[in-house]
Amino acid sequence: MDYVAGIDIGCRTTKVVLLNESRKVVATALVKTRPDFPGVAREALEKALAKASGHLDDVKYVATTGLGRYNVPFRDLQITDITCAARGSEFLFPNTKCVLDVGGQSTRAIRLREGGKVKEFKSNDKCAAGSGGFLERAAHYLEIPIEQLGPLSSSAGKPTTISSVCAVLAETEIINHVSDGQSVENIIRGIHNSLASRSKALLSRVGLEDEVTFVGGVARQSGMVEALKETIGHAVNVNDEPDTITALGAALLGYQRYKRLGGGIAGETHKKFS
Amino acid sequence: MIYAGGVDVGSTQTKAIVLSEERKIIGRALINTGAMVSQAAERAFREAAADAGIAAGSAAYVVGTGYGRYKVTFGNAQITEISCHARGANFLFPKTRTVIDMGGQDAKGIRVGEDGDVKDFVMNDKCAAGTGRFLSNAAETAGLTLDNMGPISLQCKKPVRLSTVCAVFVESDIMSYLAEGKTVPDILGGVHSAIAARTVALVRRVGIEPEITFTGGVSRNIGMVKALEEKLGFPVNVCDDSHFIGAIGAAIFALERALTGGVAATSGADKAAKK
Amino acid sequence: MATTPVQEATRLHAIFESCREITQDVEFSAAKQWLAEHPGRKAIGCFPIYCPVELIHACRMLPLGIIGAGNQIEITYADSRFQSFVCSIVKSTLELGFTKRLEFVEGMLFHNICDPARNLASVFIRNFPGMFVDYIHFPQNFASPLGMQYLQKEYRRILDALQERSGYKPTAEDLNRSIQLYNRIRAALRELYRLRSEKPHLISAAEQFLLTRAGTLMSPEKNVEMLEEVLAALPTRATRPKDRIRVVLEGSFCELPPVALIETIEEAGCYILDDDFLRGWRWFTQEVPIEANPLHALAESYSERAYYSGSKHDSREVKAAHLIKMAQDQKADAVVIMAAKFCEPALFDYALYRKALDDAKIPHLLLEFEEKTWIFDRARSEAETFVESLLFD
Amino acid sequence: MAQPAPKSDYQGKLHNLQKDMIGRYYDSLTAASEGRGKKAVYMMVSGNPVELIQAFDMLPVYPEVNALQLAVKKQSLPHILAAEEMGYSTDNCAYVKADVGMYFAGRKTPFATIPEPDLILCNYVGCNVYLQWFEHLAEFSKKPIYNLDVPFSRNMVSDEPSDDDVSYVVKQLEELIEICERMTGKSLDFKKLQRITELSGETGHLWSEIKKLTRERPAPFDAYFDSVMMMAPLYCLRGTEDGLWFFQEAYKEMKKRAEMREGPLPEEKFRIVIEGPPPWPYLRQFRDMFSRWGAVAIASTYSTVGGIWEFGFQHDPLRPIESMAKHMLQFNLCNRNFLQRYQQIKDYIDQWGADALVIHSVKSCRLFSAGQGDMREYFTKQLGVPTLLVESDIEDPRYFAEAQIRNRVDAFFESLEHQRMLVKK
Ligand SMILES: Nc1ncnc2c1ncn2[C@@H]1O[C@H](COP(=O)(O)OP(=O)(O)O)[C@@H](O)[C@H]1O
Ligand SMILES: Nc1ncnc2c1ncn2[C@@H]1O[C@H](COP(=O)(O)OP(=O)(O)O)[C@@H](O)[C@H]1O
Ligand code: SF4
Ligand code: SF4
Ligand code: SF4
Repeated sequence: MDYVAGIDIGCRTTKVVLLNESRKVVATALVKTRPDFPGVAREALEKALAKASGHLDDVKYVATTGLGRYNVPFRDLQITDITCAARGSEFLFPNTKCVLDVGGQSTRAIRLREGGKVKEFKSNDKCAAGSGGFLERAAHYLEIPIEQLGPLSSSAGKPTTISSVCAVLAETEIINHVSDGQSVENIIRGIHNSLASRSKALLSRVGLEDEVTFVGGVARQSGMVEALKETIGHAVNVNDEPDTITALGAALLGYQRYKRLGGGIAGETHKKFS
Repeated sequence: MIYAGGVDVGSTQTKAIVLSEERKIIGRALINTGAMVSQAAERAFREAAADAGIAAGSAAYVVGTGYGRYKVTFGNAQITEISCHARGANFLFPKTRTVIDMGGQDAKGIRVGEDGDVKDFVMNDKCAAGTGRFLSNAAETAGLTLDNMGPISLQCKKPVRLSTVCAVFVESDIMSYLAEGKTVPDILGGVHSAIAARTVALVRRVGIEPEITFTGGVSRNIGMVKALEEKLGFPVNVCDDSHFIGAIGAAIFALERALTGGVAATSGADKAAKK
Repeated sequence: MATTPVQEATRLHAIFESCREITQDVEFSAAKQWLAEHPGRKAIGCFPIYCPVELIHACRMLPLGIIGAGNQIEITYADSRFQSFVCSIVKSTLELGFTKRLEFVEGMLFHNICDPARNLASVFIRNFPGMFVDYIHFPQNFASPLGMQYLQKEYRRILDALQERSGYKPTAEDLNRSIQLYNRIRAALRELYRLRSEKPHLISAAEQFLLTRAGTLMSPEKNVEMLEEVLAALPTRATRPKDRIRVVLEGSFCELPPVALIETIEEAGCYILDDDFLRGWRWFTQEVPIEANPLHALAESYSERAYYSGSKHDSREVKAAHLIKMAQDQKADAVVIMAAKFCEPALFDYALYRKALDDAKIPHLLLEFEEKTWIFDRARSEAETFVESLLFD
Repeated sequence: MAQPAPKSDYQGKLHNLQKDMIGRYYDSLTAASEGRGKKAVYMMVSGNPVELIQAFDMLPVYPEVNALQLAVKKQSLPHILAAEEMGYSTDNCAYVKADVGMYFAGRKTPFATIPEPDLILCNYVGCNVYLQWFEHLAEFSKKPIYNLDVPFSRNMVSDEPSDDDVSYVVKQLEELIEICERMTGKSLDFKKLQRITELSGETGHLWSEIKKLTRERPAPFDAYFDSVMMMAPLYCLRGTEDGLWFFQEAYKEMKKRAEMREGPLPEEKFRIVIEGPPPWPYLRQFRDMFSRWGAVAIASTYSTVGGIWEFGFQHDPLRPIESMAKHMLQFNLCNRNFLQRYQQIKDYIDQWGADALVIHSVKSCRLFSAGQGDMREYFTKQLGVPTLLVESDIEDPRYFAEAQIRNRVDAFFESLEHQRMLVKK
């Protein structure tokens, strides 16, 4: 069996999507990113291969994306995560007009042209206030596991307002709310609302249009998805593994390249693994 | 015997001090502020009283300061941390003319008069870049603790240049440097020197005049002490009690108030007391 | 002259590298050396965008482009005077002053390009009392001849002030000689741009930027020689064309992007066919005519023969018209707007450009930069994404 | 120690009068927008030839005043966001963004419908953003624009403009007269212009007398927060009988308060000079921060953006055009350089008797703010005047961090109080 792999090395997690000869997703994998990018990319790839009962030799083409896209020696192609997120979203939700990608350390809004191509994009600048890292810290502070953020937020009654513009200073605000007796649910929803309104502002700057596909790890949080829907007043596309969509996009673009090249480079790729 | 207390409720840590009538520090406490600000203030003060061997209730006057000063419900007055740091620095180092305070979430520069009065001050704004929080996040990412990050940074040979001063994004910056094979001391050296440069630039606004006293939690970090001294070109005063300076200042205000009774030593405390 | 291609390549490389050195030298050694070789002569710093260098030169002084300090110095004093929301060039220029790096210049000329630059002139006067500081009011009324007439008088005022500082009173011939010299420099630069837009593999935008920038830091006599040498050597330079998209770049008329950032954009897959880097130093689209009244020639050229600039408010034409024309002339695939962070003139322009480019169906990318940055990950991935969006199908 | 904020708004007769008059002014805007009014001339507040516009019976429209009204009424943010969606940067002046957003939202506001311009008159006094702003409006509305170029006050020795400067502006005003004549089909009635200039002169004189009243202790009104109320009539109604009447009433009332030793606060503890425009979206909160400490502004630079009269300038009916030119060149805050502004503040501190300087630094307006760190340096270090600098914005509510600003204000007055105690001891 021949595979094409898309590897997304994000600052928080590294994601792999494996496609087979007929462009079907056969496995995905997710591992925590370590400073050793080549190692982590390989580990994630092997993890996905294990699920597909495949072998490294079967991987004919590797496309990388994300922060560490240049740091993988066995790659055949590197593409930016914006291009990949767009392509992956369009593949899953063909009517996507806008993509919102909220990852560990950044938020990006992308406006698509036809064919899943990027028309315009904006990302938040050097400030963590609108990113998943903020949520991780909040979870840590409130002493709840990150997986619980979504469900708790979904069950909030009266969301609290978070006004601080800084992810770090917002913590103080959160603490104050806790000591004022606000419920954890309401606070988390408050955070989600504040993230959602920042996201909306970013989306508006590229031109907010239906349909919006929400990708990245933060899209795993149901409360965040609801908050986003409420704020932008549109339906929002999400799937079960929103954080792998960018890797999927990389795999798709890699597949396209691989087909164009007629599969003739397989041998070389193979050598790169050793 | 008259006792007075000062409680500095910081965003990160709460510090409490008990002073005796003859202006001796007889009790200290340091705890994490956490979510329950009032409780933290009370607990810190109780611990300090216990450390002093007195009953918490026997303090004649207590002043609250720090961002959570309004939560020191058992206190007699509140004074901003700026006044308290100036006064505390003047108490420990009477020749202090400039105070550099680096706490968990902000940095300040204060120009101090001969009597420990505030002549001028500046603080950073709306962003936790370049604060204690930045440093503790950096320490965590590099796999270190607050206690050893300072000493390790001193082994730096060729400091890296950070691309960000965001307290959250610094993590990925450090990760990238580690991935590039930079050494931990060089990275930490870069972290400290970036923060020192920022802080010095901030404090320059009030004018830097020796002696300079470094206060706040970050003053416990020897790496930052050295980095500041290098950027300033002056030595800075630090001692074991530097972290407590805000609380000490508050306690001195409290003691003055307690000793002078009706006559105001500091009107801030005075008026509040009448409320 | 029989030079082999290899020798020529080495020579070009050496020129570019020496330019890089001059550009990054915050001690201004090249200018200081000139002053040492010309005892009694003085240097005048020119803050962007446009400065009438001919006037300075005719007074036998050296005009110098004092355009911030790039990413070469750490800003530790200037931050206390200008807030966080002010662009880097204002701060790093002031920092140069505070760190005593401008003590060797006789004075500085500023003018009305934007509000921070306006206030910077006053801050210079207060903080550096020994320095000659003047502020040129470039008129903003071009609908009537009054503006140009006023500028001529303003040039007279500046010239009087300059000649007092230099001790040399230039004649009309002196002024015309200076105009001729700078005409030659600008003609060489225009020719380089033309060549680059025709064969972008011959010289990169970054290389050309280095040439132009270094030229602002050396004597014009030396500069013209250097440019003409490069011009002669370029056509036979052995470089291969690459598969890149063709873009024109606008928005960086004042604060200078770091060279590495320009290189990053090129490496991401762009040929930059035309740009507005150092616009003020290349100000005229044609030669300044030689006339009996050189001040009139200069003033008229400012108003009638200048390139577009965000600091010159010529309400006779729609803002984006020049940009669309530039993109069309160059048969560009796209436009990159590279604006300095916090730069109001550039950022305001972008708001109008965006709509006009959309209407003209020209793909565009906005990149914000700060001259003080030295890590370009974000800009790189934005530029790459942009290139990918045009390449992948 | 800070007291709970006393009710400090001065709500006298004047207040109602102001509301009335400005209400009528806005009605005239709405009328013009519906095609049943005068021709609308967009202008900038600072250093403008409103007398000339009044002489042609045209209607002055001030985008700045509209933008600030939007902010006061907490309506600015949606417009700012809309403009940012168009491509304006978060770092652009938010006055412009609010105005552009409002323009594309049909120019409807809670206080008036703003007419389309018939003429965009960019009186360029020092602020480079003006040029951009009006250029954009001209492009959006496709209406004629005239850049009236006013040379910046750049002579560092004196603030007196050169003869060339004056004649350049006068000649442009003459061009403007031709434009207005063409637009209205009427030729300039010089007698009328003289009468209007006379009204302006008297209005300006009264305004300057009112401002001098704050030299009294206590100051009868707050020269920052209460001056704001009197500024709208000064801009929108200057050169009219109504406008003059308003200032006559205002002078009487303030004079009486001064004689009765009535101030805006129960006790005037600190006399401050405030530099920088106010945070319009949070004016109330901002004022309370100072009222709590008994701090009263006895002078402000912001109240001189529309003109500086308190140092002796007065429009001259015998030479209306020249005196307009003078006003535009020399007697408004925007066209003066930073060092002249330092001098102005210093004069306030010395002649009005202030204890401290408060700088409100706003992100939007770099004309005002870029370099205020140097101002702070000058006043604290060179002159030894206690100076507080706080940052927020004039228009964009996102930049107002109440807790932080309050902390700073508290610490500042705490230290002033403390120093007073030391002196008394
Ligand atoms: N299981 C989960 N439940 C909720 N949130 C999650 C989960 N996993 C990740 N996240 C959120 O997603 C973020 C990481 O997103 P991701 O797209 O993987 O980032 P990156 O690509 O930058 O590494 C985390 O910061 C966290 O907030
Ligand atoms: N032992 C230590 N070594 C180095 N740094 C420390 C140490 N203890 C505390 N800190 C630093 O001090 C900060 C807290 O400082 P503090 O002045 O108490 O802040 P705040 O008043 O805002 O709570 C922490 O964020 C941490 O970075
Ligand atoms: S505001 Fe907070 S989150 Fe944003 S850059 Fe500063 S420290 Fe980081
Ligand atoms: S970069 Fe822009 S804002 Fe800065 S000085 Fe130049 S024109 Fe002014
Ligand atoms: S920068 Fe200031 S003066 Fe200029 S338009 Fe904006 S608010 Fe007005």
